[in-house]
Amino acid sequence: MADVLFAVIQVCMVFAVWSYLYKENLASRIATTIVISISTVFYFMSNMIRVWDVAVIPLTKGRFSMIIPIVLGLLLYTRISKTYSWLSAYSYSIQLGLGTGATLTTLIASSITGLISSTVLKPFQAETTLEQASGIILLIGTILSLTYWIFTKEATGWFGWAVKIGRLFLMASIGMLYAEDVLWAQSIFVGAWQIVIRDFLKNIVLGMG
Amino acid sequence: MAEKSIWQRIGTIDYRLIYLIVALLTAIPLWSPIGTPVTVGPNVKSYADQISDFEPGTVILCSFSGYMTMLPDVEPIYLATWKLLFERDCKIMVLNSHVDSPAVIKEEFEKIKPLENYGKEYGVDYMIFPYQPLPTATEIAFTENIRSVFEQDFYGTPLDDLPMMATIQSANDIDWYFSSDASWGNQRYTIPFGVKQLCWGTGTGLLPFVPPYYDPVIGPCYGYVGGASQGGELEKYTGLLGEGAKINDAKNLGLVGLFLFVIFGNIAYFGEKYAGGD
Amino acid sequence: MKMASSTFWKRDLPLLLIIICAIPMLLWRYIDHPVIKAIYEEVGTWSSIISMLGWGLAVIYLFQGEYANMRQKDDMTTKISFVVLCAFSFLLVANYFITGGLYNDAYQWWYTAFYKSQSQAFYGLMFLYLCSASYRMLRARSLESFVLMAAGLLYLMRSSSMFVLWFPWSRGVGEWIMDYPNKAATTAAVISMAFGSVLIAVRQMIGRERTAIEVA
Amino acid sequence: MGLFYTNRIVEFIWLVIMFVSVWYYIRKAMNDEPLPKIRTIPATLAIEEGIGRSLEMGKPVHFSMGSDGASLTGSGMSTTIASLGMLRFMTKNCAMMGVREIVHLPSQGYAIPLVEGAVREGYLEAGKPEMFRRGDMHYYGNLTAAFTPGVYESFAREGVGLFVHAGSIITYSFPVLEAAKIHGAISVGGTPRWTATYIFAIACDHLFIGEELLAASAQISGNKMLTSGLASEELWKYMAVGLFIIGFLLQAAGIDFASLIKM
Repeated sequence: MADVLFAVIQVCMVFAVWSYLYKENLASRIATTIVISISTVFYFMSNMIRVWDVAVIPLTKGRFSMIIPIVLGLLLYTRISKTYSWLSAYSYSIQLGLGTGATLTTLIASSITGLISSTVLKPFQAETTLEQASGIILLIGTILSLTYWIFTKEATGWFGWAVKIGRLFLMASIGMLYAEDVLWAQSIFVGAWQIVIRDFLKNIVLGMG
Repeated sequence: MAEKSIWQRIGTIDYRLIYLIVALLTAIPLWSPIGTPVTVGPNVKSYADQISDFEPGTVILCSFSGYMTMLPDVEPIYLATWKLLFERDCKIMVLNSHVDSPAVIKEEFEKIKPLENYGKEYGVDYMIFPYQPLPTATEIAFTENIRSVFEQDFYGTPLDDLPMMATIQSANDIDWYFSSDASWGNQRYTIPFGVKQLCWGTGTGLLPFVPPYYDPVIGPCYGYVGGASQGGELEKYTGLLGEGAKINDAKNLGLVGLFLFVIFGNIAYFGEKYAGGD
Repeated sequence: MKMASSTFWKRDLPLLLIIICAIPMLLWRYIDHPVIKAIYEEVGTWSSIISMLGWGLAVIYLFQGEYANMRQKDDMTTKISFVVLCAFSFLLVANYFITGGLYNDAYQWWYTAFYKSQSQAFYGLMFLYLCSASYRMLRARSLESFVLMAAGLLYLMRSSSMFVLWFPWSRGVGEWIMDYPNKAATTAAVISMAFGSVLIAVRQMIGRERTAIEVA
Repeated sequence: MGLFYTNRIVEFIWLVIMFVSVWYYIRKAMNDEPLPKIRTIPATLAIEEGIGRSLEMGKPVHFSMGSDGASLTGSGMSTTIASLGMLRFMTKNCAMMGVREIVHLPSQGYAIPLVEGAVREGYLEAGKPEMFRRGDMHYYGNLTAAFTPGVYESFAREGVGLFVHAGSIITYSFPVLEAAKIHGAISVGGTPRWTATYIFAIACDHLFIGEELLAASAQISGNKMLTSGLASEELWKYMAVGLFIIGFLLQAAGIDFASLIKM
């Protein structure tokens, strides 16, 4: 019985959302509201339970340093008050400070020097002429693509051509990103159809499961 | 009002018709599969081969970001990878990186049955961390000392009570890191600790970020599999068949529909440009 | 005098705190000292705890916004929507106390039945939107749009076993686009983005990035 | 055991150059010395035009930094700060022209006060703090599947003249941009998140490609201190191009460039 109810709820939710393609309606609105409440409350509770485990319980057991993040977290709620909202700036400062320092630790090695070195090496690692030529295209393409993000020089003359060719590389990548997302969205679409066809029609209605 | 030319009509098909045709093309094979053969790509082979070459005792940290919405896209990859990993003699730690992930992983392990099918015991061969968001600073603390962030596992057992954790203290003790993100997500492990990376379940547009970091010989990313179609390829290559191969047909026919409409759009554009409004 | 003191507490001290927190975090990369590591181990989790605690604000904003919306508009749909919001939120909280956890089967039954199907159905729609947008936008109007379209379609062909069966060359071409032109553009994008990130981080560390503090 | 890691020297030199160059250009800006001129980024002009158009049409302007576009750590942090700058600029312009602005909040609860603060500051700069209405800040929970229909519904209910969608945006936002188009709005947007750039290329009237968003935010602020940062960033880009070329030549000459750069 629970399986039947489960499949029915699922299929109702799917069609409530898809009815949206026709126009916005009460069913689609309710489906959305249910998900808003589920996602917010579930995430909130999950986080609060975790705060209890990693901060409050250790605090009660004598790890007094945990009072600092708890107070800083609570200070965020001063935003609700007009008079004391400036206190939340301390929470943000500490968050930003920790984030800034931590971000800088690996960014240069991974995303700057690491990428420059792997791009430069590519033509030299090639085993065939095609791979070697492709490696050189990669190197030139990277330099030309980078010119697109140079803002202090007007894109005219030779630099204009460099930017134009660089843009073609960017467009090829954007095209690929688009295709990748089509594939991803299609998988999810198939998943939704599975709920209707496999889980509901075949398993429940026709009893083929 | 001037009547529309043939080109204009081809170029302005009602979007609802497009929705209907593509939706039907996707749904038909789900009812009755066609059975298109799957060909396996080089990156999928490289990914599976790397896992097959794992030495006994290899320590793996799996950053598991599976959540319910994206499961149709990546679950075939996850399931095939779990099976591959459980066939080896590895120590697996699972780091949940999405609020849904603990529920998903519980369900996946119930399907796989590590103890019954592979003789792998919780706490001895694999373990799961609880879900906690890990901002960069927290993640670095985790790499320096796992216990500074997690004192207990997902079930509330202290880490020190899990036999497999006796020798695992920090990222220095981790050999391989599995993650969906090759660019930002891997830095804290690959750069300071030289942990090798494999990318799995790289959906939602993360796949194009892999090539700058991917090299099957020098890394840091040694292999990747992303998207449902590659899930099917992984299943075929490893012989661990599942849902990935089944939904292949639906994906194929849906794409045929999309291609047809793009061709129509271009015929309309060039027809109007060169043949005018006739 | 009072004004100056107020500026110190409201603007200068927060800026100073950013610098004080950021420096040891960064030094961890360059200095091999147990004190720096100990700082990370202690302070690292703070970041996570602060952001987790902040999620309560989301709940406040959600209910406040929906309530204001209901008061503002006098239509039945908004009222029903508000009632559903309250009812489901209550149900989820009550369910936790009844079933004793968030990840047990009883709790997850509710969560999965509603949330999984809705979200998959919704994201699935994106495929249909992408199909209609492809039809409308993927037209070879210029060299750039041709390149975008060709790269996209070739990559789709490479990823579909049916197309690979019909056009076996598409696999190699698709892989090549992914491994070279895409890699070139992605590498450049990542490098320039990294520069942007470093710039903001450096500005914060020398106390010259005020955007977030001014608005906080 | 030494105090310093000796295999991170090149990386450390980069970092020092970055700090020094930022400091150098900040000093120049403080002394009112001329800075390199930044080319106009076309999409920034479209924002002002769009606000004017919304005024003529009597429709509100909508802003969103994405459903989870307010990260305060990692690579998303710089984007969050750039988006806040853009929001502040937009709010100021809307307030001066008397156009209503609706903001669709990101899911991160802890970041909501920052977004609200940017809006308040914008109204304050325009001298119209009373225009701030919390009812015009909409929150949709922690899921894009809820965010997108929420924004969609808001477009249908309130109307939309201009939609600015800029921040650390993920590809799920595509339907939102489609909706703006359906409701007759001008859409301007972009993200430094490379994977999501295509949605703007396909669905936006004016777009910021990649890091252009960060530059645009500095440019529209009109703040010399912010544009000085861009000048130092340009220097790093030239350095990177130089390293690509030098690295290639060294490697061709048989010198191991990879080892040199990882020193």
